[in-house]
Amino acid sequence: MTSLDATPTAGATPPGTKTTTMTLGKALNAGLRRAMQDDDHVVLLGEDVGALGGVFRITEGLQDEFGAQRVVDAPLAESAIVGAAIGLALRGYRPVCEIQFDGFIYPAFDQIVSQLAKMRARSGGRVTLPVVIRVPVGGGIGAVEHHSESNEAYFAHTAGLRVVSCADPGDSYRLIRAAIASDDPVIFYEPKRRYWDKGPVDLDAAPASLDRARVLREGRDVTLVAHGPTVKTALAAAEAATEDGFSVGVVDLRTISPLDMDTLMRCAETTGRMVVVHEASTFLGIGAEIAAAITEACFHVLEAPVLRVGSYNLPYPPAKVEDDFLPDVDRVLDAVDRALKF
Amino acid sequence: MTSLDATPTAGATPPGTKTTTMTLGKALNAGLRRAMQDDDHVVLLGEDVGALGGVFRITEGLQDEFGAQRVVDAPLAESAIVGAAIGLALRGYRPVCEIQFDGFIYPAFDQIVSQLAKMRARSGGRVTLPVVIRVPVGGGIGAVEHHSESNEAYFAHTAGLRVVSCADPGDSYRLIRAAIASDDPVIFYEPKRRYWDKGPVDLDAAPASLDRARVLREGRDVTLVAHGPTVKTALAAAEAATEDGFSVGVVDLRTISPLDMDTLMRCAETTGRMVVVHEASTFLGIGAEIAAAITEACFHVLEAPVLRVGSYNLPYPPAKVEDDFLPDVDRVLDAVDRALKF
Amino acid sequence: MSSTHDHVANDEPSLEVAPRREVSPPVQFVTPEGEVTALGEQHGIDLDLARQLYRHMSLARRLDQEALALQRQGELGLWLQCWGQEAAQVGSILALRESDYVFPSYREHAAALVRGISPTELLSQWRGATHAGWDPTSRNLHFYSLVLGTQTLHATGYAMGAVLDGGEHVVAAYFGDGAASQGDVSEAFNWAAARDLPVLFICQNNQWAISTPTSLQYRTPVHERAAGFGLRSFHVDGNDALAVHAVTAQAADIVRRGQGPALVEAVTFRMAGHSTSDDPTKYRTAEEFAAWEARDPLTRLRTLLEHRDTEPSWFSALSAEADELGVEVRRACRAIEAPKLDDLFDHAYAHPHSLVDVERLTHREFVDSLEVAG
Amino acid sequence: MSSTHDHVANDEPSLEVAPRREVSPPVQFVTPEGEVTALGEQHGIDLDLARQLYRHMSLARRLDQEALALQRQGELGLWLQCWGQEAAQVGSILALRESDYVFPSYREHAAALVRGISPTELLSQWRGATHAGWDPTSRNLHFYSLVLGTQTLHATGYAMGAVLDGGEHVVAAYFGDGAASQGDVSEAFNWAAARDLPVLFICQNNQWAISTPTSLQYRTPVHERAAGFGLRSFHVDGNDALAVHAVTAQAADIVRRGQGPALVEAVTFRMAGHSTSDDPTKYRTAEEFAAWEARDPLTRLRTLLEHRDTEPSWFSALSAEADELGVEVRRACRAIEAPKLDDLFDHAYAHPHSLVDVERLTHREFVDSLEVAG
Ligand SMILES: Cc1ncc(C[n+]2csc(CCOP(=O)(O)OP(=O)(O)O)c2C)c(N)n1
Ligand SMILES: Cc1ncc(C[n+]2csc(CCOP(=O)(O)OP(=O)(O)O)c2C)c(N)n1
Ligand SMILES: [Mg+2]
Ligand SMILES: [Mg+2]
Repeated sequence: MTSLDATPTAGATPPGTKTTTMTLGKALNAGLRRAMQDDDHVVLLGEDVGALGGVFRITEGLQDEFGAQRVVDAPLAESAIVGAAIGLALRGYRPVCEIQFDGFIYPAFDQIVSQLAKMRARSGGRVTLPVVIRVPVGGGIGAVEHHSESNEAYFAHTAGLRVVSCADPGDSYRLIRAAIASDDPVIFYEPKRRYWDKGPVDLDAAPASLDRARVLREGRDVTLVAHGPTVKTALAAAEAATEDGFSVGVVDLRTISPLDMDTLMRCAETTGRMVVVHEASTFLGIGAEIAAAITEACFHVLEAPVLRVGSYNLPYPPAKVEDDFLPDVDRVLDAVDRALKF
Repeated sequence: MTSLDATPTAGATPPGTKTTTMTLGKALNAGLRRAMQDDDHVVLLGEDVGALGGVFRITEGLQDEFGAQRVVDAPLAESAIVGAAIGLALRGYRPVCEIQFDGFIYPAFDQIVSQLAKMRARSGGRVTLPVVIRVPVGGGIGAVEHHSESNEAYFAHTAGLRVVSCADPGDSYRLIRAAIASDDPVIFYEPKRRYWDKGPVDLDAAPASLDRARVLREGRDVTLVAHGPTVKTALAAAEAATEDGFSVGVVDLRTISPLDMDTLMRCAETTGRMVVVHEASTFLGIGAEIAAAITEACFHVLEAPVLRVGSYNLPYPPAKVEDDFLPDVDRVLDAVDRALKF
Repeated sequence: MSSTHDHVANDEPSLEVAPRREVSPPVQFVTPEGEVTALGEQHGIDLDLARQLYRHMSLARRLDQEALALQRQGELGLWLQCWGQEAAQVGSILALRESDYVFPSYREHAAALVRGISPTELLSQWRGATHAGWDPTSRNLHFYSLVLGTQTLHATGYAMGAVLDGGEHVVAAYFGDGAASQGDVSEAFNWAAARDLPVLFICQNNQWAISTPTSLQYRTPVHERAAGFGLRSFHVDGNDALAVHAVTAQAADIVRRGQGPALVEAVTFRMAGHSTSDDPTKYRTAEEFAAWEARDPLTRLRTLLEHRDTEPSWFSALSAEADELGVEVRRACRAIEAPKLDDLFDHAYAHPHSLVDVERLTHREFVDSLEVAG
Repeated sequence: MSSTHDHVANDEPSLEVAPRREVSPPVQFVTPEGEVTALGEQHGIDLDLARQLYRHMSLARRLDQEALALQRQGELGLWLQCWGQEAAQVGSILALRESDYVFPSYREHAAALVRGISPTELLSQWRGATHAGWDPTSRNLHFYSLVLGTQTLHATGYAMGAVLDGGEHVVAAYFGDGAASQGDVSEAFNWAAARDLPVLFICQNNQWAISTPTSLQYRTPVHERAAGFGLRSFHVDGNDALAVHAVTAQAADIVRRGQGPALVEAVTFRMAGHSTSDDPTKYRTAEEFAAWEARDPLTRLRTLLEHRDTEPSWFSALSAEADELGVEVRRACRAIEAPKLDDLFDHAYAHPHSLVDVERLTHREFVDSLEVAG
């Protein structure tokens, strides 16, 4: 058992020689290409990942480069995609599946939860399943039903999986490569409304750690904890809070299972106040676990309960009202206020 | 929108005229029979629910009484069972599905989460799906893999469902009837290792409330919160704690979604210390939500963090070690001690 | 394992189950050129029916074009065109009784129009105002199912209920060539066949599932697969409205008489991209498009009707009707209002739910606080 | 809808795809009475092979009986007997190469024995000591899959990998008549057929899925369904070891030569209850049992061998070998030790996982605290 962390610090991507600016989507594409070049046992499979390059074009050009045997347009069946990936992994491959949208992962739930997550433990550690399941996740793009869900809590509650959520281009490039390098199965969430966000990407950067959060901003008064699409929201809220004279820190979780409790505890101890922000509904969302665990670990230093900002306990609403449904800067600031008032 | 609660108090089953002693399994059987007699739109479907009466005999005798059209031996396909139940409900029936074991509900996950849970909201409240999914749940019977899981957190995190967990014969009889009477879809958990436990059942009792917890035991020092199979464990632990001079209360959640926050808050305020006990792994188990929500609601009265006793973040182990894996009286007492020491 | 037989012996008699005879060609009554086939003549051509079909198809195409334009103008978030599939949809749904409950997938706009779904009801989902635009019981048409294949199992259960109720029934489920790969669809075939349920499966095989051609989706056509499960199986030229109607009528008749489920595979083509977000030039050729354009379902029926003495005035009246529909579609679309999140708290559960009640309140208070602040 | 055709017209020509001809009878080489059939004669009877099959089948039956006894004594938590299915299992797996990777379901004890799985490896799962008793790569036999049908997709993916690696392959997947109803199995059929993958599906149709008879499970036999997906399809008397062997060999040969996937449906019977927890008298008759007892796969082969001059001494030597196995099974079973929960913390993840690390520690500390206390 070796740690996957090849980087000395878990902070923001250090600038390298090959740093270029690209969108998050392109960074993922570059990360996939790089992984496929480095290891010819990496194969991609999913609906429309070939000639089309996926509905978000994340696999664009890869079938041209690596052929239809390594970039496989699957029949339209998610259970089959994950089940076949398990078989490929048993044969020594490192499959990377694409689930077209968050809401279409459920037909594969049995293969993920009963098979992918548990097969290693079942085998007494003899069988290794290096499978990555990429999932464009979350709302905010005005989509129809089933195209805007945040379901990371289901998989985080499932022992045997790792759950990763990327937030910006540079880190996405490092995280996708780490996920593919991992010998554990990884559910890899891509924040679909951030696909077109641009940022620096160091193509020489080593794969990221799969168990370290990033402190994107130190704070003294309140710590905001976010992942994936809400990292940007949290940063904006922290910025806004500065104008009101508060020092608000931001942590990007990056990995939801496991949680980087060391970093979270350190922040909770510094600020005594913490607000978790995610798009999933708060009830049993990852914020519940963070609140419970941080409260247990830091009971005596907390000045306020760990608060949660998520969506409501309703199925994802029609696009016209999603802005009211999703956590936004105002709702985060409201929680910051409440935390400060305790 | 009317409340389902036909009972004035949500406490323990009040003694009635027709109180008899029976096992939890038989009480469920009686509840199903009663519901089928009262409403001929109640139909049962599942694997082996007919002549065999289900692998736990919960539906024993019902096919004889109501015929093979109302007690349907389904083809071996869980997605189809739930999908067909949705169709039956659309046609005006009140289907009650049996999933043979907890670990076999996942093939139906998509139908449950994308369809059953969301169809009412999708329709703008026009469509009603009174579907019950009965699930024998949890470990402790020395079973093989997939036969001992506790997966209530997945469904509790899913808006649109109600999640119910029964603990003793009398209450199970009342809860299953309430679940069938509910116009909302209900995931109904039956604690399989308690199927053979005996207790009083009042066959005249009204259906239970689907949003009230039961305070089984008042306490002054610590409140134990449990549901389903761990209610008995919690009661035993409370009893043992008495010997050490502590007054420990026990709450049976009964409904996991929604949680009866009023009762939980009242108990937290009384004792200032709370321990949640469930068989699911603690990480993102229902205890996380209770801890987070109670801490937020009762921050200033808590003398200790809400502690959680569950199983570990591992797939359910082979039967020979399940006793070490599941929360037992010793682990609950250990948590009570820790809570008291804060 | 020296004692085992050399099992690669090539002189050995085949022990295989005799493979099925060649694939049967789709039923066709009218050629792409508008000529009536021998089978069509044998069956007889009902010109009243042909006009009825043509009218619905024309109106559907107009609606489809208007919706596309509205999406391009930003009035709709998304649109999935039914262009090219009008015959498959109109022909099949008109062959059912209005009392037959139908589960569509998400592209059945032409079928929906036949069932009387209004432009407002149809477009509100694609404008992002609702997830389901109409009351399914009012027209015996369920709302769209977006998770592929799930509705086939709903149809199976609905048919179980219909059998319990007694009487004669057809419960229909539409799905595509891609959706057919989902396990749910096979489970539905199997259950319906095992219990002789009155389900009519209607597969519009439009050759593509987004960018995935049927050649990558399966080895045998869907009607072959269905036959393997024991369904009564039909294969029809999906761009020939009269043939689709006749075939569906015959299949529905079998189903209605309790002889078990049936499947109609209608061979057609998705002329547009998958949706307004799609770019079909990435994966298919102009030649393929052109070949199917030559098989257009409207042109073929128009030619037939013109040859068989339908007056030009009939066509121009229809054209005017379509223009009216176009006006109404544009008006209706723009008039669709966004719902309030506040109201949605009432729709998720039938009975009060304490968490939802708390969140409704929290949301209201938060909105109010913003109004006070801002 | 007055203008529509009266579609119930009974004089109308059928537009249906011609239904498949009658179900083909299963291939049989040796009758239940031990006589060789014409097809058997044509194929030729290999007595060395017959003895090899008989030996494996006898040993498997002995193991099965011992395991049943051990369960009744409380030494095993559960046992699912393979009694009655020995020919289906031994005949099929012996027709594969040892290099062919095999995905069993959970009742393939006879097949596992052929692949050299030891009694310890086989029983430890049912004693509750492990979830998977053996290293799958050492014998190219995956461990058991308990979630029905899931392994058929693993086989499909494994076959994709085999194709990528190049060379000739057969990847086999066993499953039952009940499991065949799961969507996963249909998805596996479809994918394997669509991409010509070298998968050999082996369905042991033992007539029952716990208490559910095949008559409630499906309308057409599984080999018909598979043919509908485009698989090469075989139907064999599953209690006739020689026929199963020949049919599997021929199917495997097709698969190995890259002609796409195939399916063998072996018709057999689950003589015991579903498991040691089951009571089959609740749902099936003594007559049914008796009818299948008369078709016992061992008796039939023994009669054949006796008729064809196999010495009594050969049978008594085998009997002694079975007795030895019985002794070993009992010894091995009792010697299987329970694992420590402590060790299981190392098996769930390949890389360190901070939560698991913390919980490992918590668990140790808790156990230590109990020891100190008690
Ligand atoms: C379970 C599921 N997986 C993926 C999708 C995304 N998706 C929407 S439509 C589509 C293609 C469907 O093709 P087909 O069934 O042939 O219908 P068509 O679009 O051609 O009408 C896909 C992959 C989905 N809606 N549901
Ligand atoms: C997905 C799933 N659902 C239910 C079960 C419970 N179960 C175990 S075996 C069985 C019957 C299987 O029948 P069949 O496939 O015919 O195999 P057989 O037992 O006859 O060998 C059932 C329902 C399961 N293991 N997996
Ligand atoms: Mg299509
Ligand atoms: Mg069987």
